[in-house]
Amino acid sequence: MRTGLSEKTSTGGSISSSTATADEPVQLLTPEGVRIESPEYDSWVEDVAGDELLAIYQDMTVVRRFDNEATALQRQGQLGLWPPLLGQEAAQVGSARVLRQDDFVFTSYRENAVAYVRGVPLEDMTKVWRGVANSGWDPFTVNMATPAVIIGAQTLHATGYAMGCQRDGVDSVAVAYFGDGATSQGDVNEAMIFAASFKAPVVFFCQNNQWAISEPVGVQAIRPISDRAPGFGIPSIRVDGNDVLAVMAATRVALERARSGGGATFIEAVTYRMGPHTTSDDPSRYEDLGEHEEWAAKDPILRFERYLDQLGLLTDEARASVKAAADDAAKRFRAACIALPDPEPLSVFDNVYAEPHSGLERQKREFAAYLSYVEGSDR
Amino acid sequence: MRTGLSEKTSTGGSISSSTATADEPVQLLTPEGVRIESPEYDSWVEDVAGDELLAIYQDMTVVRRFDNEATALQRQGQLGLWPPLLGQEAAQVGSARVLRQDDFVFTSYRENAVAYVRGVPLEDMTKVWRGVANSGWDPFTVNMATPAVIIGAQTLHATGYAMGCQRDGVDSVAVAYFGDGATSQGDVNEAMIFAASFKAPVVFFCQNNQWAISEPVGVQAIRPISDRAPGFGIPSIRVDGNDVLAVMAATRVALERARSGGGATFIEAVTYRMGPHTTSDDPSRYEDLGEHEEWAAKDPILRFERYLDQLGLLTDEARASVKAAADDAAKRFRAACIALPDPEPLSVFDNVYAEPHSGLERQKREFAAYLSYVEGSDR
Amino acid sequence: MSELTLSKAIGAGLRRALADDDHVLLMGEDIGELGGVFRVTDGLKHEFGAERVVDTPLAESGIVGTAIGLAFRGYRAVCEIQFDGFIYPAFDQIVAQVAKLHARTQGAVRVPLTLRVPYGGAIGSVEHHSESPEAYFAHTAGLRVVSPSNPQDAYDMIRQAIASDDPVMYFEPKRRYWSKGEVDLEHIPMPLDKARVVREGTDVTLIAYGPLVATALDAAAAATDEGLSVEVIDLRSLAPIDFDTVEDSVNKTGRVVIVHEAAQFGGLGAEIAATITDRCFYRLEAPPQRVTGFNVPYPPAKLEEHFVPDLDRMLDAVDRVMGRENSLTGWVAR
Amino acid sequence: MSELTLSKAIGAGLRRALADDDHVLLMGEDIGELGGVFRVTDGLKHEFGAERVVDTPLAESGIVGTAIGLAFRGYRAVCEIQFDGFIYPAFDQIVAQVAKLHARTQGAVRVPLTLRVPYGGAIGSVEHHSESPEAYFAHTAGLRVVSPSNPQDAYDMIRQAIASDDPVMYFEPKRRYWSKGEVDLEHIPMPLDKARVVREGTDVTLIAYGPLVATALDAAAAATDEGLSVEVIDLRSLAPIDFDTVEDSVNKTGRVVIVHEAAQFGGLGAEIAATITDRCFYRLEAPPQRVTGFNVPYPPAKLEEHFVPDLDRMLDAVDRVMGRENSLTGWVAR
Ligand SMILES: Cc1ncc(C[n+]2csc(CCOP(=O)(O)OP(=O)(O)O)c2C)c(N)n1
Ligand SMILES: Cc1ncc(C[n+]2csc(CCOP(=O)(O)OP(=O)(O)O)c2C)c(N)n1
Ligand SMILES: [Mg+2]
Ligand SMILES: [Mg+2]
Repeated sequence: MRTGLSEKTSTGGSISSSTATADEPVQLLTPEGVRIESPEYDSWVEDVAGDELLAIYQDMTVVRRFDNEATALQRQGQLGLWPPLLGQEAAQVGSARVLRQDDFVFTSYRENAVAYVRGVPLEDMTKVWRGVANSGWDPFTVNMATPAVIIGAQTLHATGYAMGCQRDGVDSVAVAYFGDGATSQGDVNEAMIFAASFKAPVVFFCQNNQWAISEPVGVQAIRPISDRAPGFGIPSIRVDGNDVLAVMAATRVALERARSGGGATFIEAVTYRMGPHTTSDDPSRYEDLGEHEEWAAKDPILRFERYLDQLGLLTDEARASVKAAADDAAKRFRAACIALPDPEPLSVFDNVYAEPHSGLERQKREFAAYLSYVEGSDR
Repeated sequence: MRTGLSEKTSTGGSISSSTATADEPVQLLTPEGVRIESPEYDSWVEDVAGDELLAIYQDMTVVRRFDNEATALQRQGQLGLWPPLLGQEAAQVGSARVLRQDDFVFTSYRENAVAYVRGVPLEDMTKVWRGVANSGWDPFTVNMATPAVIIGAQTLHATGYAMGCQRDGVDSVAVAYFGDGATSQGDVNEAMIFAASFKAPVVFFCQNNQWAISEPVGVQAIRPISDRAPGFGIPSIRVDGNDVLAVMAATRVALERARSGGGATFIEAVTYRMGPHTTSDDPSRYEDLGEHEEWAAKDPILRFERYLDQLGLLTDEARASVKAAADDAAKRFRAACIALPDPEPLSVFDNVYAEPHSGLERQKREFAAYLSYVEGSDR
Repeated sequence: MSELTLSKAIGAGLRRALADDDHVLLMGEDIGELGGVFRVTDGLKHEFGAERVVDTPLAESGIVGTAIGLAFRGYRAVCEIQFDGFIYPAFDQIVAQVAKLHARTQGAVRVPLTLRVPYGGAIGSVEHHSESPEAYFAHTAGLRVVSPSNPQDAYDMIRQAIASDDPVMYFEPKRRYWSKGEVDLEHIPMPLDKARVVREGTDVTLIAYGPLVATALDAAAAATDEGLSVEVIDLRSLAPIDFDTVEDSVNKTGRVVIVHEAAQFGGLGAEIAATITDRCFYRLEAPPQRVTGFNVPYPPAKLEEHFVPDLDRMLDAVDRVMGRENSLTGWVAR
Repeated sequence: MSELTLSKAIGAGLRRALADDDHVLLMGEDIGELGGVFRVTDGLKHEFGAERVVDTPLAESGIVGTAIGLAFRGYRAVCEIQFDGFIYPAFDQIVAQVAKLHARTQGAVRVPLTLRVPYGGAIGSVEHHSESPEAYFAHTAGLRVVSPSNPQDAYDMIRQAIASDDPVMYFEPKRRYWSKGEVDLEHIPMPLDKARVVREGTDVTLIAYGPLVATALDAAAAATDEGLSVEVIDLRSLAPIDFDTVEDSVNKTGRVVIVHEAAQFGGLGAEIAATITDRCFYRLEAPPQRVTGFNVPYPPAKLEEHFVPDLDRMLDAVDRVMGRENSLTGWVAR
């Protein structure tokens, strides 16, 4: 059929002469661990070397070890459920490590590597899944909100927080983590609209792990997810989410823009969910094994190991100490998780309101009376 | 600051070599009524000539006359409220006239010219505003749903209807009309996502009349609204909404794509709300008079008149008959509107459910008893 | 003291809150230049600037969601929902986030949001502009729900709502926006969660809130012609409800009529009747009667006079609890 | 007759509806290849194709909104909301559109939608996965709300819900998905809006629905040890409620206990207690008692045993209405 030339399948105003190739994710490390030059992004990670590289490697290794341990604890009945982040270590560790302590992070439930980098004790991440609390930590101790289970809701919270930073005249940045599935929620789109209109210093970090439970990303988007933000007036970057260096570079570009008054940036980190959606999921019902294998070859840690090897950084001692750190973290985590105390029955009434609430106090009194009654009675 | 070349402020994959200029709305008629050549769009309106042109002129004239009459009726207390469409006649008449009877339209409250073209009796459009009914007509008699007052909600209905057309194997198209403000609602974005994923035959027709009540479009969007759809995988056209020929051409491009299995198209008709948001609004509180005057010079009917003049079509008889038609329509409308019967008290219980409802029947009985009681009693 | 309309009293309370605490900000559609469709925020943008009186994009979920983020940053956002019927797009953020964040984080996060919702009918408007959705929020643990009925309370309660560290749904009886009253801008208000006996009586307790308090007072006045002494309670707080005040009254009268505009089925009247029955069972002389909107969508303007409880329907219910001739016993020609 | 779990019975009902009417289609997240997170739609995509068992983008408002458009085109969409706590993003489309379209258009438009909502707690899950939001919808005029408690009703009621020309919220007691029962796939079911007396008794009427019917039956059985005869009513329909059946029972027993998982304040128990008090006032021996979830957000799994009404709390309420020793009178050491 005839279509008008002035019809748009692009949002125009491109700063790139080669938008056609822009769908190729930014990559600094090949799956083989070969560092490729990037005139545009190299400068953003030129300081990342030596011990820093080993620290990144250790973070990713510890997190994977912890993640597997949590899965094991679930199998053993110590956790009700667990959402593994297997395969997404680079996207999460890379982006989280370049944040400042005074930045504030709003995530979904799978961002446990982000929480680790922010300093959340590992066992705290499992409180929710063990059923001892509705969320695991005090957001203000680590400047990271506890996970939003309602898909997409946190993107608006991040945008609002960023609006607060603007009003306070600080250059702190709010970062919203969410998945590919989340991009279909109205809230995520409204967040981009508010962020654009108010030029809010927020980074939208989308981990496109190719799946929303059993639905492939194609159900949510027929074009790269990174294509959406520009139409709202928010520049976007599509980055190889299994390339920790590229993720760090892209995140720094976004943070720098936000701090310097340039507003929001949308990052699509292209990665893969190597595990099940949660421990109660069964990917064999919907996942293509070939695809799984392809992505296994792009493993973010393996890739980084190869890179460190080539740099000669991965000495036996280095390997050993990283392994020791991971084993130790997992061991301490397991013990601490199992030791998490159960909440007191009457705590069910706590913190529903910040101020006294007549209706609730009466209900609490009656339940307290009931508890002592059933203890006392011989029914 | 440094930015990466592969960073995207465009969604790429443009079919246009000159996306930078694509923000210029498609125009076939200058404000002076001069027809300008357009290799891309001329063919879409080559059949529009002679009587057809006069019919378009008459539609726009009748609608404006009716719209003014409705405003007058509101001032006279015959209507509780009225949302004038003054200035948007070309966008509405042009797009509606190229639809097929078997297409289905979902609109907001201001699309009364669309309703007129669909064949809705003028007085029916005022039932809601006169308070005699919660909506004015049977959608299936004209294949147009009654207006959605909840901003944006109807865009999802249109998308769902289009999904139904796909299943029925027909080439009917669903058309969603909405405003610039509506584009901020999650629903409108979800509608684009569903339409893209299911390649639904729907046309998103956005009338950007520059205002959402008192908020300029800049509060909703910092880039042309037509820039958004491509990121979702939906081609868009930005058209001069005060140029009835351009609107017809653009709408035909979209309809043709939908009918031939090409899926959705997003049209941004750039126009201006020349009247108040509603009769209870006071634009003097927020509107810039200079801007208003600029747009007055771009009036859609004036422009078309000039064009017809140049074609020598606007003979005195033609003018006279159009004026007569408008006066007659207005006269009959006024009489019919004032004659709209008030609903019966007990009808408040009608059609809440399609099937008998025990709870409601009891309440209805009691209220009936109450009504006869108060009639009978001397309280 | 100065005489103000209810809407101006809210505006005065907002101005005071903005002046007293620079972490208070207003968000909503058309609240800036326009001053809101009801002019409640008239002039506030010019006085406090666009950073504190924020015209937002047209998205209620976005308004509430970003207000939550601002709360994380220590701000107290007052969100205006333009009309009752437009609050539903924000329902998820309100019910799943605003209401639960404090409990979810074991008290670490406070969400001192205030949501202003013009509500109720009898203003001759179209669909979605006359609803009474308060029961949805009163049933939602974690929220406080209040509704003033007069200018003084409107002024006091909006300030208390904003000052509260809990999220407060502040329902504005839009039909009473233009009713005037003396407002003391300096006095110490009564607690936000306490009800007020606005007229003393001994025969029947008539419980109302928001827009129907005025109607209830008229009904009580009219009842005196029939030799009836009706006590009228203005609940003010809908969640929690001050049942101690209600209980005292019912223990005195033994008869109860509850009125609200929302549909009866599952409305607040049910909770009030059920709790009164539980607490005053042996004192009740008749079953509590509810005079409410019908279980139907809000009707077109020409029918709303029948839908919205009026003086006559309230008196008919009073007759029912008094065991007098009423619409259900039928009318006996004199 | 064949023995099925409650979830399989729903699946059988869906299969039957898809087979009988080609305008029926299913929409939801993960209902296709995966068969839903609870496998209720297991196999249906392969049997009926992706056009009729539709995996949708992750947006509840989008699911319900497009389902409405499909209704305009004559389709009967059955939307699965993955968990109770995820229905709120669709609240606007449900309350402002689904519920009101038929009345808005004076009957011209029918919205024969069915919304399947797995609800309720006691499954050891995390926040947002154990809620009971039924009262929100029961209070919304234009919707029908039902909840089955056993496989046979699950099968019959899902078919009736889909066949109904009214929108029906079909709340699935997810905690009972795995409970088995004989299901007759061919019999003529009782009307969708009728309640059922599932156990006859003379001393107390115990009213339950959905997930707590089984618990109520256990409580009734246990009560016999104390020489009490408890009648148990399974409401099945929550809007409308079959108060005639309830009234008959209460006129017999004079005592009522109502149980549900949702928070007590403004919950359905309030409507039930209020209406019973109105209709059976002179027959009531004690105020109706409600045993419900507390007025708090659903607690973490380790606390849910206290939150979700159990047999002991039900029996304690039975003791209260019987005037026996109970938790409020306190325990007297023997
Ligand atoms: C509003 C809402 N709807 C549905 C769900 C159920 N749900 C939980 S996770 C999930 C998929 C999310 O996919 P994605 O956003 O890609 O994140 P990922 O799990 O891949 O990290 C769904 C549908 C939910 N939590 N919230
Ligand atoms: C969900 C919702 N929020 C708010 C409103 C109140 N409202 C009615 S019209 C309007 C502005 C709409 O602007 P736009 O979409 O541009 O349409 P226009 O009036 O310009 O035709 C607003 C905010 C509404 N009707 N629905
Ligand atoms: Mg994903
Ligand atoms: Mg507009």
